[in-house]
Amino acid sequence: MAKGVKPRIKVPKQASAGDMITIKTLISHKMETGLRKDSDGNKIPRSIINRFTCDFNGENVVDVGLDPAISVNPYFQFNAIVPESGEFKFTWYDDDGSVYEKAKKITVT
Amino acid sequence: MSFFNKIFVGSVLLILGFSTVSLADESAKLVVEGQPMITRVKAPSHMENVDEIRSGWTFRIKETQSLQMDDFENPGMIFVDKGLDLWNKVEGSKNKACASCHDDASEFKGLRTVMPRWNESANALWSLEDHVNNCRTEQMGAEPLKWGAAPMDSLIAVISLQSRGMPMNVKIDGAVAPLWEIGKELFYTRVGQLDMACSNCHEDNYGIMIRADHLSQGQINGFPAYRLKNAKLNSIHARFKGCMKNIRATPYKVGGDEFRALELYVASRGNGLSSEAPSVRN
Amino acid sequence: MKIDRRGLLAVGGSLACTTLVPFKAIASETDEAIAKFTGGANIGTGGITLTTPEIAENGNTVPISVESGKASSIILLALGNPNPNVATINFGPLSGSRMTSTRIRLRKTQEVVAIAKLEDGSFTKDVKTVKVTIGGCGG
Amino acid sequence: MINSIKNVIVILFGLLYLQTAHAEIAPSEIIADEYGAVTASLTGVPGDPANGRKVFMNRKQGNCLACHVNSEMSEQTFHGEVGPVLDGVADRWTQAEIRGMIINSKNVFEGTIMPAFYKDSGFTRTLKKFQGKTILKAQQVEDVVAYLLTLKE
Repeated sequence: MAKGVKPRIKVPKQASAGDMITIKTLISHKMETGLRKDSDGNKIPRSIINRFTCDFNGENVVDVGLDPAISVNPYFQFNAIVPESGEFKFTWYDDDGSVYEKAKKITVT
Repeated sequence: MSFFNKIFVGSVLLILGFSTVSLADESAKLVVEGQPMITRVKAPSHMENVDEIRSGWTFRIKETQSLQMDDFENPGMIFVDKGLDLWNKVEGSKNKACASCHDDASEFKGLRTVMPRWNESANALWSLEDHVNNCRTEQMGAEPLKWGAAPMDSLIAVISLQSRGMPMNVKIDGAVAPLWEIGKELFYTRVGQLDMACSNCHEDNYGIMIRADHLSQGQINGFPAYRLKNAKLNSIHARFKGCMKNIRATPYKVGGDEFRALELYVASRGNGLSSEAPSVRN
Repeated sequence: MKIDRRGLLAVGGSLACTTLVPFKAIASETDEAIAKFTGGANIGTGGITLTTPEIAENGNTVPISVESGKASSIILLALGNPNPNVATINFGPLSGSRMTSTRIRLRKTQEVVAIAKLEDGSFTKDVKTVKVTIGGCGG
Repeated sequence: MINSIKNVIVILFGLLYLQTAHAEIAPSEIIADEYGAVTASLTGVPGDPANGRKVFMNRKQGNCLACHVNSEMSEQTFHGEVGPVLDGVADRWTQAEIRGMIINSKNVFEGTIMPAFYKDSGFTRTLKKFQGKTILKAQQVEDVVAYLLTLKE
């Protein structure tokens, strides 16, 4: 697992059924592009988050493929429709095989 | 054409044309998580050449400005999170964490605004870094943290955040007065192959463009600051060091006497501006 | 020796030549990325809005957002980067309005392109130029 | 034999002559008038405006664009505003004045922020790798002077 990786999520705690809500996500990650060289002139190997997904109660909200042009600490904002109370699941996939997950509950009234 | 005419023609050209796009929204108001910040205020009376002091935030473009208005958008808050982890981490021979004595850091509300300040028992000018390391070595029995490195800057961000919005209020008289004079002298001393002083850019030329950089007043009320340039928190001394290298000068030592004095003087030039740490800068 | 603007243009021209090769390589990579996404279908305009700053204060972190009401997926490309691919966003059944905001890296002043695949299978795009700033201190 | 030695000597003297003719004027040997103008070329080699243009924009060399608007270079984005606009600079200043300003503008404008581009001593705390060095080489100064002399309105 890459060092210092920490996901942050912003989801409203509650919403009305069928409401569209805004979700913000950010994960601390160096997003090494694979293009840089170290002080000895050797290429620093690529190490990025290459995929990010958000699901709600098992159904997909967004599924994003990331390339090295995404900035350090990848940030995504998007919208979701919440038909009922449940749980958002966020997943980040690292080049090194690590998978980072975070869940957030929401109450729909 | 006389010498003065030549100067005159040059100035008219400068006023008339080709000026680059002003990138900043200089009149914008900074409100962070609903809390208004003082970003423009009358300069402290000790400043002879500046009428109004302005936060570095006012010199940034609106996209950069907006990053600081919402704690989720602010990448500096990632480091506050990391700092909180460190805050709660038990270390050292006495098996203590910062939190063992200080709970959640809220007791340090206001501390950032008066730093650096004279420490009577140490008989020295202290920066926030000294408070952190004194606790670590004396209370925790832990190793001191490196000045300007990520763990230190993250902890300082946690402590500084407690004072967010409060006006800077650094004391410049009494025991620190001679050090303040040294800092002032450094601010106006030209150094390096480019032969520039802090004042050349940050007092004589703030508000205009040096290539695509919008020159600020060099205020430090937002430090530690997350910079887009290096995507991490930057300490006050690390920023001084970077500026000195840019003008091809040998930097003073981070945590050394010269930068401590300069920190005191520059901090005092921001008295009245809100503490913004962790701010977002270019 | 005197030099006139024509002479200087010639200098500019030769500079352009030296950059032609990598530019071509990127152009074909862009074509490839687009072809992979569209399968060679025509790309229209309208129905998609790419929002970028006109000037990016720092190329390391350029906030952008894209919205296309009926998109099922969107690709983002930065034509002046060493590799034009930026991201591919697939919208699932529970996505709300088809929009996303993110932060991207731009090596220099360049065009950013967003292409959306709409639910009816057609494609549409929007293009924005972002000027990336150059720091003052040479170091 | 004697003849060939003679020839060698003539050639040697010839080379020496060429070298002295093109010897650079060291920063310490600059002669500026009371307004800071410098009449003599630093190298004796005519400046190359095309190279001067490159030096002007190069951030590790002149980096002049950091502080000066120059519409002849409008293909370059982001011109700085710290110094005066350089359009028509050749109409306002002589070659000697321009050379003097680049060599050490503080001789021309007291207290200016503009660095001295051909000065190698008298600085404080210069980074080791720049110690004893000038920002621009003598010929680069001449090249920039030649380029600026093309900026007429």
